[in-house]
Amino acid sequence: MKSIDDFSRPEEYISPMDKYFRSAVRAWAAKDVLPHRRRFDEDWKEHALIEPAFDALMANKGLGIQKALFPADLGGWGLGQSDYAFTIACTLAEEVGRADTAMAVAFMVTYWPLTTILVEPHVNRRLAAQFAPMFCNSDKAVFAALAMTEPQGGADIENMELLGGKTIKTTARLDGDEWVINGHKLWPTNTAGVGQLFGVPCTTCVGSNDPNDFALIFVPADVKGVTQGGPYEKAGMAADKNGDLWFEDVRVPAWYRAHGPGKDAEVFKEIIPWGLVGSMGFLVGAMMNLYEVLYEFVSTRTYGNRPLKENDAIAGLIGRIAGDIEVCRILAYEGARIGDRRNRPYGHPLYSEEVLAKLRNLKDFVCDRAVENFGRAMDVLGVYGPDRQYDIEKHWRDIKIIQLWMGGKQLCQMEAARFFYNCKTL
Amino acid sequence: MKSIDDFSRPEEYISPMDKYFRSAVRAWAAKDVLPHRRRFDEDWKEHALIEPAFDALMANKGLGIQKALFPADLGGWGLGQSDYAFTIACTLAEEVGRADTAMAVAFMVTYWPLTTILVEPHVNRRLAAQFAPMFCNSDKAVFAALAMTEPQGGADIENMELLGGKTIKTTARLDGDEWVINGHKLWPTNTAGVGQLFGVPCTTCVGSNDPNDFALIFVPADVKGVTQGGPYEKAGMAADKNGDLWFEDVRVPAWYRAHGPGKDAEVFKEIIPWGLVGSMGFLVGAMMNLYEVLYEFVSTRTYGNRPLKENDAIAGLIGRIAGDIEVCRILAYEGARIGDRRNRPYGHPLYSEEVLAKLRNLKDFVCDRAVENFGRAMDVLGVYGPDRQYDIEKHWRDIKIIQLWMGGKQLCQMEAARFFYNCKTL
Amino acid sequence: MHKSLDSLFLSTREKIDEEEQRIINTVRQWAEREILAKRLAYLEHYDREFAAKRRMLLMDIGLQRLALSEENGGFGWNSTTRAPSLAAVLMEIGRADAATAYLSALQFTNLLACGAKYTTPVGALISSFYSSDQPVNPALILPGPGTVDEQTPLFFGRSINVRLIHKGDEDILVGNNIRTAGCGAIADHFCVVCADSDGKPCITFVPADAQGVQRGNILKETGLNACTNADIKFNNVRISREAILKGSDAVERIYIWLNLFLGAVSIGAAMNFFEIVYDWANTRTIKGCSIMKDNPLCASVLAEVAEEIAIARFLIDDLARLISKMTVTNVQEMQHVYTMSQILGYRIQQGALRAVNRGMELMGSAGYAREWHAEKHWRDIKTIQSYLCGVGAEVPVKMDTARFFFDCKDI
Amino acid sequence: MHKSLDSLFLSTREKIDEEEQRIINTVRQWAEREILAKRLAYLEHYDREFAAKRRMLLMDIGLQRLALSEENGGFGWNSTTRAPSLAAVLMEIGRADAATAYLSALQFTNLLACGAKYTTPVGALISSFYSSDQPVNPALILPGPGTVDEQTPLFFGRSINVRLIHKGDEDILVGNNIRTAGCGAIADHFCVVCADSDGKPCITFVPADAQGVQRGNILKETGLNACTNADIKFNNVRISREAILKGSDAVERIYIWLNLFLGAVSIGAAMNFFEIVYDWANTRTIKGCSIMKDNPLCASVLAEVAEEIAIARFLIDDLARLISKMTVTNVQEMQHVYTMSQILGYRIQQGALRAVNRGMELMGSAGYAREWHAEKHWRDIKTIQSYLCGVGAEVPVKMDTARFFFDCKDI
Repeated sequence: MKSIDDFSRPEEYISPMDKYFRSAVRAWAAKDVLPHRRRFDEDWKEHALIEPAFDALMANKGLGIQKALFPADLGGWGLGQSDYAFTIACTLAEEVGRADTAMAVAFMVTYWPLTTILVEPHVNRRLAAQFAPMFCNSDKAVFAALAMTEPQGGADIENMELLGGKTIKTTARLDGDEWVINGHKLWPTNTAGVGQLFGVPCTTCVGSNDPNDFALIFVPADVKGVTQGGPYEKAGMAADKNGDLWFEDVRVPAWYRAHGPGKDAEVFKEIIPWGLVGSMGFLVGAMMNLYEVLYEFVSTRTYGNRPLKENDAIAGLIGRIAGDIEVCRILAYEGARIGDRRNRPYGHPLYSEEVLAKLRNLKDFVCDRAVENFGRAMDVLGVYGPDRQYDIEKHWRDIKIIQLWMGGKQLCQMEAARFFYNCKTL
Repeated sequence: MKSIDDFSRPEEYISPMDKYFRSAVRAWAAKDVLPHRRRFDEDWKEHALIEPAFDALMANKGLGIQKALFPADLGGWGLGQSDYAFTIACTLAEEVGRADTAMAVAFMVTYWPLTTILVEPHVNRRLAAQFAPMFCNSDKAVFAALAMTEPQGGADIENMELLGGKTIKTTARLDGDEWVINGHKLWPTNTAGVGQLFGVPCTTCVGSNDPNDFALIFVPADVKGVTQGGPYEKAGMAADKNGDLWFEDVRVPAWYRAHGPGKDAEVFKEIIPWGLVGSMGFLVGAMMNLYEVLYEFVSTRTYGNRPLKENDAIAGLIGRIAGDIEVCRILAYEGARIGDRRNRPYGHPLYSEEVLAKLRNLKDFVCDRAVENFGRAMDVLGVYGPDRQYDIEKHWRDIKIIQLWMGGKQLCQMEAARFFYNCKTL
Repeated sequence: MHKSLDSLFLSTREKIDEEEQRIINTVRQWAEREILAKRLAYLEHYDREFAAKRRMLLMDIGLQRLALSEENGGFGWNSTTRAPSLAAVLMEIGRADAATAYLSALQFTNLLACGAKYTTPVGALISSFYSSDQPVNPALILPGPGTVDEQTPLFFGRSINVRLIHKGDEDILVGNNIRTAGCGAIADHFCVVCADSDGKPCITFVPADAQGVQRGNILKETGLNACTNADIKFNNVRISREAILKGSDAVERIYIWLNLFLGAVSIGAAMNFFEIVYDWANTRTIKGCSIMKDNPLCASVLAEVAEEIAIARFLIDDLARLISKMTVTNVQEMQHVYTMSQILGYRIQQGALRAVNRGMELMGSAGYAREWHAEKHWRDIKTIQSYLCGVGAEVPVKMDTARFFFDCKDI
Repeated sequence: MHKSLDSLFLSTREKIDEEEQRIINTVRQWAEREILAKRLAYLEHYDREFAAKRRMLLMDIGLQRLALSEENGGFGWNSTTRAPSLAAVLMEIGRADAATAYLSALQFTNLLACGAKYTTPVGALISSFYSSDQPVNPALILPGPGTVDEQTPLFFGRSINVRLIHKGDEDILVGNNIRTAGCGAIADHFCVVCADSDGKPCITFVPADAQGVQRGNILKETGLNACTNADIKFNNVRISREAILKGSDAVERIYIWLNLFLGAVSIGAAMNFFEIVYDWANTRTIKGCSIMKDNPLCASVLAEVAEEIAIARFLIDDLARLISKMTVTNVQEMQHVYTMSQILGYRIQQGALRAVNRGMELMGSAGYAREWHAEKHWRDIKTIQSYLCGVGAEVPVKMDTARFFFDCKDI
């Protein structure tokens, strides 16, 4: 083993662009994140340290990565048209996640609502052209958000397979050539003041589970009637701001709806695979950083006056941690490939039960390994485990959040079980 | 999910021949194994039921698969020259393992010593030609064995990285143009009377860890001085016969040595990846069969008067089992691909620390999942769990053996740790 | 192994008096002299060979009468306060042979759970079973999996597949393809959890030679091979009144005692496994030189074996303590002890199995060679665990637990 | 939550007398009235707000004098027989706030482990610390990781990084960048495991204002935020004879009591987490309709939360029982209790953490929002677990275990 890059990946899947993205992001992390990371937690409200790091990653004066999904002729990089879109997303998630999973989620959630209108085969040119300048021409990081969770049902809204959107309380009413939106959303990443564009899942008929009544509508943050609350304080993930979001008689043009009846429900299901592959990438990235820290610690600190790693029992334990990272990385890229296979002969549509269930399963699995391994790594550090200076406790707090989001562990388990056992009533 | 074939594999790696091998072996299993499998345990000594099943799989009157590795011009199928040799091995291991992991090991161990002389880039044409008739022209299953383990040190002999063969007590002395071999081996698969050809790791200088003193010599079973003891009784794996093997002044031609000083040690390290990938294939195959049995049970038996699989908690539990099978299958084929990548730009030699450590890690991981999941599946069956008629308890006994062989769990952990943490003294 | 297990595994149990200790010691001597010292001789067909040893234990030492009341000619270990001592006895037998211990555990369960007041008709009936001068084989039929398209009465979600039907003046027992928790083929009588005409769980005792009791073919099972099993059909078996035990907590009691007793049996087996692995680790070398136990990785696995057993022993002492304090009348308390017994029983089985599973890892082929006897303990404990769980792995116990702690109504 | 925790989690502890129970109840009232009822008000800077509440507990209720001998003006809970009651008190405090409980646990450890005979000079010294009419903050320095290229004396493999050097007539304490198990920045005195001139482990007590004690910068740590930590330098600190405790089992005693007391603190925190998740599961719906607790999958997770806590409570009762029976003089027995305390302590921490980890899964974002207080328990317990383990995760405990059970010599 020479470096974190020696953890296995399915080499045959990797995009030729991979190494350029990877080295650019890694250089950014070394310069703009790692020197400040230990002070991020206290910066959760102000983002005084965090915001410049985002700018350097996302905006034109930095790497400019926020325009990646937009078509080239609209000023983007055209990744939405790439056969490797998922695989590259996984790489980016991994590299940014290695530095800070909260930055990774904030950055990638910006893509999240946009995948529904920018990724083949669902490109909505008119909306793409409308929003391209906002992301492609900015010297500041620009954030988008997908406003899913509502107060009453937690992550039930993600359980589209079973509930078909019938618990959604946020309404969209067509008034002439405008949608009028009313509702209250909780917890979206990139709210609490930072969000500039929202993808809003809503219903045109409260209580209906007819997919035609589900609407996904884009709402710029500066439209009248949109209110963002202050950021919540959390156990970790300071770079990811979450808050309440209210829509009061918010009006947007009718064509701000992603695709229309039926199709919106389909593309909404398709965002889930992106979120799951991204989550796995974040976790693998964090674990790669764990490996770096742990390697140093077990090589320089001792038990029985010998390096920790030279004690066979500790070696067995940390070997299992590294081995799990290897396993999780293989699985994350295999998951990404399942996404990228959607257009190939042996692929399945992103909204298919097959893809959703398999990715839920993989994400659940990788989450469990990450939670377990960060916990154990803290224990290896012992009395130094809780110390911010060793960087592991931060990841430990952060990655637990990844396990809990997107409907959490139980929803993953249910979707996987439904698929594998053809359950009818779960 | 439609069938066991819907568990994911890295589709891009799969040989075009895969589906033919798979369907042929699956048909064989349905006809020649599954109807008799529940009586195999009591057949451990006689092999009255088991032997015909082997013949149907391996010999010319059946599928003839025992000649697969030999070059086509010597009457074989030339798989030793295939770019997909590991991947196909994994498929075969999976399909035979689904029926009976003991048959799978007995059948594949026949290839095991032969890989050292039949697989590119290490083909020994003279030995290949010598042994080809034995395997390619037979109407009976013909078994080979690799005689590693010795009484004193257990699986220490497999720990080549650390010990370099210095614990080997079986000696080879060159006398004119013949090797004279003396020693006592324990436990090789395909002994206890069934083995017809043995690959024998031995030393030309007792106590040396110089790779030049390590010799791998082929010994036909009918040579004078070779004695096979009776079969051991085991917790499971009745189709895999193991026994003592004695060599008393056994003489074979000098060219029966695989390759010569230095090279023998190298090719001996190369057998380990085959064993590890095969082991993973066996486990995945057994778990696929577990899934079939479990699917039927949870669909037809009830808790709370509803099918087990419709109880959310049980669904979560069996969903995790199926999800683990999915994970393990991906890993097994990724492991196979690591083997097949040896000849490609981003591949590593089979004897490299990288390949050995990564495959040890994956095998260890898959073993743990298999042991865990078979245990849990038995518990799902509850009072029917220990019943041979439900087929899971047999696999449960069998697959534990896979965890214990080839140096067992601890050796896997040590090799992985050495690699990932660059340990010096483990 | 040159140390005594007692000096290694501390017990927190109290209240074992001298007489009790004497019996425990006697059983230990039997185990060591009759079984452990001669184990290799039993390798083939140990089930048959052990029958004579079991007779010695039950008849000569008198263990069949241990849990009988003194009025019935027994030793009088028939009260909840005997829980710790009875568990200790079973641990000693389990150390020698889990199948022999399993049979005794079933005897004790029948007596303690159903015959606590031996002056009741049921108590008298059960007592009469065990007053025989021949070894008696009990079998137990617990709730378990149901079958799709067939609604059965339930015991907390588990299907009760045997029905007790009240017809005119008669009670008759009906059930098809009924799976016993071992011993179906050799049982002299059955303790059957069944449902009465109202669908309420109750318990019935049925002699194996009663008219209408039919046994199916002998089953091949993973372990406890001496407890040969077969499915049972109850073809309108007439049941006398005194063979029926009703009451809201009758089945709970069965599980409470079963968790204690089978926990003791599995721990006993695991203890002997500990001795085996102790000897192994003291004589084998790894890496060409060092003794296995002095390699830190192997030592950590050994530690886990010891730790799992030590914890299981603490937990069984806790369970015995809870039971020994249990009053008979308080239904609320009964639910509490029932839930805890399920939690503890589950953990104890898991711990015992895990100890063996991990220890086997160190033994390589000796772990699965029959010769070393390690694999027998592994199969026996797994079989006990499976019988005890009934169906659905840990889920039924989890549902019991959630129901108690969170007042769930619909699970 | 409308039920009492005591009615759900059975205790097997014995020998808590009325006076002890009265104090336990007083602490419980303090916890409920002063902390739990007002928790939302403390959300910001709870560490500062809690200081006043802690003063009330230590001074008004008098807990700082609880483990002081009666001769020293204390309540006299200074003997091994008080182990169960002391643990019960810490559980109550831990339920309110783990950091407050942690500080008390350190006080109790100092007194019970090192001052059992309070007539000794060391006992008198420690007693004098806690006779203050101000809350006293103790800190503890345990063996832990060493540094490559530096050979240190060892306590069973763990490096002792502080040296007690005998020079002429003086004993001086030397150590650099010493990590305390919490409270380094706020400690009034340190209990230091150090090595004497022969390299033998011993214990020293050092007032924080002693000459040569230097504190480093304040550390940011995961949890126990009120126990502000900093590294310490002992720059040739003069130590008086009566501040040194030697003897082969001195350090073992520290661990024995620490395992008990910190186990109690973590269980207390987990108990409050149980209450939080209980309320959550009773009010949230899933799948658009059913109450969370009535979904079997959620119920099984809830069951696991309850089960882990229940088991941890059994185990801590077992540990308290072992300690309360411990005699002072028997070295062999001390090794035994030491090993068991490590095994049990490790399991208890694991169980408490697992309960919280799993319960959080059901709470979604409420699991990690500070507002719900669930995540605070998670961070606090993890921090306690890390402090207690010292270095190398479970390996040092596993080595202790293997050494005891298998007589390993070289690990």
